[in-house]
Amino acid sequence: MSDQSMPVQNSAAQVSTFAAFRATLRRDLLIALKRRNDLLNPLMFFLIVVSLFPLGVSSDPNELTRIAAGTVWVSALLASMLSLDNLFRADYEDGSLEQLLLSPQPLYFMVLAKNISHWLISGLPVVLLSPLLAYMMYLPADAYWTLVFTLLLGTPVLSLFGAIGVALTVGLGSRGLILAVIVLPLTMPVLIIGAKAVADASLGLPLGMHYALLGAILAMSLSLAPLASAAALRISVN
Amino acid sequence: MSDQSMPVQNSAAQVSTFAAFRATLRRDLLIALKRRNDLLNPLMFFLIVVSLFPLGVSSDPNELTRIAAGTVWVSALLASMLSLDNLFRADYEDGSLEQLLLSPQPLYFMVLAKNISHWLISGLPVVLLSPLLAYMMYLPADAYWTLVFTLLLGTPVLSLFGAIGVALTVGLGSRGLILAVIVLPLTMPVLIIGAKAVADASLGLPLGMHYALLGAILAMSLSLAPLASAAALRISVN
Amino acid sequence: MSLSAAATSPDAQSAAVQPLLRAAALFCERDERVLFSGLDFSLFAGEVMQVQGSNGSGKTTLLRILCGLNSGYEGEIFWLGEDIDDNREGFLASLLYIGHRVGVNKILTARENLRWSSALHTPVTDADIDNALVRVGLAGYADVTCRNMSAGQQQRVSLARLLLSPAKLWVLDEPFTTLDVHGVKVLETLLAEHAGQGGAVLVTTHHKLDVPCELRRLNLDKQG
Amino acid sequence: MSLSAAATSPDAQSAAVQPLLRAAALFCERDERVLFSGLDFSLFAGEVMQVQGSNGSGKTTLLRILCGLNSGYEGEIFWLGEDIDDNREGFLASLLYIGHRVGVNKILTARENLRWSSALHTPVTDADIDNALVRVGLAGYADVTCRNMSAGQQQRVSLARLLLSPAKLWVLDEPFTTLDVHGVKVLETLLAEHAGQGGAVLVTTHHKLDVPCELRRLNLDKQG
Amino acid sequence: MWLWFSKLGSPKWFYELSGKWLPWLVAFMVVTMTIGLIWALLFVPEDYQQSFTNRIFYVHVPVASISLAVFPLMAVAGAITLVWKMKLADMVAKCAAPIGVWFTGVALATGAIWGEPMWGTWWVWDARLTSMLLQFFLLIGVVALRSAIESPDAAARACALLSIVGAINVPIIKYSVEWWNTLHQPPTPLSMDAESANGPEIWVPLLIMIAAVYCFFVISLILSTRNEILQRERRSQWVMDIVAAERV
Ligand code: HEM
Ligand SMILES: Nc1ncnc2c1ncn2[C@@H]1O[C@H](COP(=O)(O)OP(=O)(O)OP(=O)(O)O)[C@@H](O)[C@H]1O
Ligand SMILES: Nc1ncnc2c1ncn2[C@@H]1O[C@H](COP(=O)(O)OP(=O)(O)OP(=O)(O)O)[C@@H](O)[C@H]1O
Ligand SMILES: [Mg+2]
Ligand SMILES: [Mg+2]
Repeated sequence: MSDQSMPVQNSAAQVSTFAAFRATLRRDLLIALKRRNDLLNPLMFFLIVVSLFPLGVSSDPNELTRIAAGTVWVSALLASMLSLDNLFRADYEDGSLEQLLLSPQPLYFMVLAKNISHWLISGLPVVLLSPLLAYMMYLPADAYWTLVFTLLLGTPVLSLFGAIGVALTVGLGSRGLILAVIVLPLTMPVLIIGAKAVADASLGLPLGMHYALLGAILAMSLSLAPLASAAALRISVN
Repeated sequence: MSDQSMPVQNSAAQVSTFAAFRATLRRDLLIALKRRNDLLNPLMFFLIVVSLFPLGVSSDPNELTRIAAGTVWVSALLASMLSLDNLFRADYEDGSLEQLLLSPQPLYFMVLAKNISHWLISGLPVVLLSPLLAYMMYLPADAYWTLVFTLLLGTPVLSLFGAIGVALTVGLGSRGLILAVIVLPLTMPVLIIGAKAVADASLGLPLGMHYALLGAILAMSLSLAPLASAAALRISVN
Repeated sequence: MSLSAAATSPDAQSAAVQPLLRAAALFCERDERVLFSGLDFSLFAGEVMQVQGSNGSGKTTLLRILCGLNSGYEGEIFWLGEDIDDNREGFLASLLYIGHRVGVNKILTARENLRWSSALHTPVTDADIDNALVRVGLAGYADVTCRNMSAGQQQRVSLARLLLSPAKLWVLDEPFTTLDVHGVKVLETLLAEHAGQGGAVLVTTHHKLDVPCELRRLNLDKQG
Repeated sequence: MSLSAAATSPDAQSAAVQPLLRAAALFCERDERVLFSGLDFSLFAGEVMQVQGSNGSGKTTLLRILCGLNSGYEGEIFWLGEDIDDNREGFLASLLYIGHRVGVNKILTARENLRWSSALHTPVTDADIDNALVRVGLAGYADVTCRNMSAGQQQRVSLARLLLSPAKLWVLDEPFTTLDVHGVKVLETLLAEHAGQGGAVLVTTHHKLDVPCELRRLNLDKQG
Repeated sequence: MWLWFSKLGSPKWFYELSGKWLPWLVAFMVVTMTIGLIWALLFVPEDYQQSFTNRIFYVHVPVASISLAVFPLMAVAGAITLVWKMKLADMVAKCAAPIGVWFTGVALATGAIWGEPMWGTWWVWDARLTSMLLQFFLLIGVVALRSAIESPDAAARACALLSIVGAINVPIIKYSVEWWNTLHQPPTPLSMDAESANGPEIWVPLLIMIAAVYCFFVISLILSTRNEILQRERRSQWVMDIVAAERV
């Protein structure tokens, strides 16, 4: 089953694999562009969730400084999670997913293309907005870059892992939540490392270890997660 | 358009309105029961999101005590929010919503039935579980009952307001997030009052005012929000 | 107005008989394309009216307008001589609509689906539901989850509603899709029976309707 | 086995000609109901085969099994004599499947949809797409969002894929639904053309197929 | 080798073999459980600080150590399901998941009960506790996924996949949580120190209890797998024979 998900050998097919990869990437970005909400919403959600904390917890700057790294990371995670539902669901419902599965191209690359476009739409904007929120949460200025870099390394992992969960549940009636139950535990390590790195940065501690870990997790999930998603999609469409 | 949403006059119709109300309530509960996940998932999501904070922010009991009220409330809000998607979407997609709109019964009661079942599935379990999480977050014991009561008053408001957002966006392609953007701001006041009440309770301050406010908001949204949802549904189905 | 001529009006109905449904000077445009304008027609008790037209001619739009699901139109619609906006509840109580999306929840069983959709109009007993399912060829499927049914079987579940409803006016949008030959027969018989009992049917379909009763045609292609 | 007899095997094909697609001893059960067992058939180049059967007889299931979308079966399927699991990529490169859910994204325009679905198989130019859309009767609709099309128009968008694909084997599940009379004609012509060019078609439909070429029938009702 | 493997995969073979083993396993469990409990409850010297509650140690540690074994077990079974499509492996995986939920739940509960006298609180966000909690969530996720997918075949493969992904992740979670918390909090009382400080009169009964609880786990897994086999194979001849024989 899963062996066609592996990269192909002959070069003729490879050229066309790239074309298919690009077409899929472009299509998904186009869909997002057309529903501008998709572009705006992860951002807005991120903003709103972060701002729930000053409202719900405390507006004391010292307090906020202490919880800043954690809340920004938690909110980024939740924002990624919420936008995951768009990843395969619509394609499943209108039958495009079957077309994708019946493409002679290796599914690995197709899933990767969808993952990348999902990250560009939901992850990247969050990363770019994070310094503003960090400022609003009184994060020490030293930690800004660390926040951005860890999010840059971490949010793709959230998309990649999330895709497995979506792929497993795409055929089911109930949405969203079963996903959260599966995906949140999987993404916990990234959250821990990321938030820890930011916290350490505010204290001026060395960060090499954190980056190395995040990088390793990213590399691993880039190569393995789309395979798992591809296998999961084949199961779900059954 | 919206005048049929008002309660009807003649008693014959009223009997049957109640029957339709009960049938709708029972149907929605049945659907949730059949997908057991719907019952379990808001709970699990609530649990997991709350436990993200010790992981992301800090595991220090003193720190956690300070943010306990806020995080439990924010998580309850997010858990309600995530399960909202189930409220009208499936009915829209399979055409049941049109059937609901074409029922001679006042739409107000039908929407109310759906709201109540949504709350029973997603809100009530969260309320019941909240003391456990409060314990895990080291909330002072004095505040437990306040937490439960404020959630009991507040979570129905989240369902009721949320329903408006879902009803407005049910015909749109993109899910989840636009909802969050519309609904979260609406529910902000509830969050602020609820979290404040719990925080005050831990300090031993009087709470009458908070309860009165929450009760007023609940009463208002019970009578008005379903009307707004009903009107929004008519627009969306168009 | 060209329409009332086009529809082969049966002479049996004198002008004195009141039509169940009457549309006057309906006009609708979508995406800057006029679908129909000045559309007049009447539907009398005992009639089956087939709305015809090529793809995109506006059949679905017309049916949804008549049911009040679509408000992007101009003109007037009367039910028993009354504007439908004036007595919406009365109109809805006499209406049964099945659209492209048939309103069958996939998680529920056939019985549970029918129990709910009937409760919105009239209460029915379980025996009624069983009988209706047998009529539409789903004997033994009452307690099967609809997700596990084939496309045609799901369609049949929705058609069982026709048997459970006391509504006078049936509005059916392509109810024959995915039905097999035998299913088509059953549905055609149902339509004729309903008309025979003084009901009226407004139906769209691209196949050649073969009902053993009065059949009128409304062709939207001549419009626009 | 009863099946190979039921399908009116054309004498033109001698045993020496290799079938494009061959199924051997297929067995499938769902929900404890055996849909078919010991199903054998061969599909040769130049043939259109209509899979028949009443609602729920297993047509959709069979087509999905043949395409590899459904793995809940026993038996073997060969493409050009090779087991399809052994050379899946080769098989998929020659396959075009359009199911109940046609694979048309509602947010994209017709052109954008076709551009993507073609890119999964072969690159096509915009002119190709325009021509295809004209053939299926959607001239001028290339840049209309599919959400704003009628049911039949959306179906036509998916059928335009037939014209853009070099695939030898077409597997179509009820492609005639919601098509108007003219659309049905166009599609029937397309099927015949494809068969004439050495392709093969496996199609389910409940309407009486009237293709100007070889037509074989596979009836699932006799099974089980 | 292959023959042996396919024989092992046959539900019928497993059913018969496990039927022979079961009485022995049950007998062994009863004996060890009785000895272990009596020894632990009556003869282990009272600890200076823990009083009577330290007896829960003899339930907590065996149960907790089994909970850690559940995920690897499910992952291996899942891999076999995916690669060799062996039905028996899936049945074992399916039955192991809810049992795993129970064991993890009991480990959490006994730990919490023990934590109260020891640490003065039922719960701390300690590394081991937290990773255990996350594993608990993941297990519930697997069970939920199984119940959500109707087709048994698809459910089998989906759960197999999730178990494998989860099994890769459980050590990562454990590692990251440990590394996260040791910088915040002093090392927790969860160590072997307490044990080595005490003599064999503490750990011999513990070993006996571990054996007994392992046995209990295996027995419940076998019983529920046998049940599952009968369910799934209910229309095969040998199951009908068994049912007929039991009716008589
Ligand atoms: C909810 C709370 C707790 C959880 C989830 C938990 C979980 C665990 C786990 C997973 C193990 C590993 C078993 C193995 O490696 O085989 C373990 C062992 C152990 N636990 Fe707990 N535990 C909890 C509370 C406690 C408390 C309060 C104490 C006593 C102070 C305690 C004392 C021990 C000891 C002494 C061991 C054996 C030492 C070892 O194998 O490393 N635990 N527990
Ligand atoms: N997802 C499913 N799970 C279990 N059983 C199913 C599922 N889908 C269909 N079935 C059953 O399999 C049988 C065949 O269904 P299938 O969709 O193949 O029929 P079909 O011949 O295509 O019918 P139709 O003409 O209505 O499209 C049906 O009896 C149905 O009850
Ligand atoms: N949601 C929409 N928004 C804008 N225009 C629409 C929308 N839906 C349909 N249209 C346009 O309205 C016209 C009529 O559509 P309608 O669905 O009523 O056609 P139809 O006669 O039912 O066709 P079919 O036989 O294909 O079902 C079409 O030309 C279509 O382009
Ligand atoms: Mg239509
Ligand atoms: Mg079918």
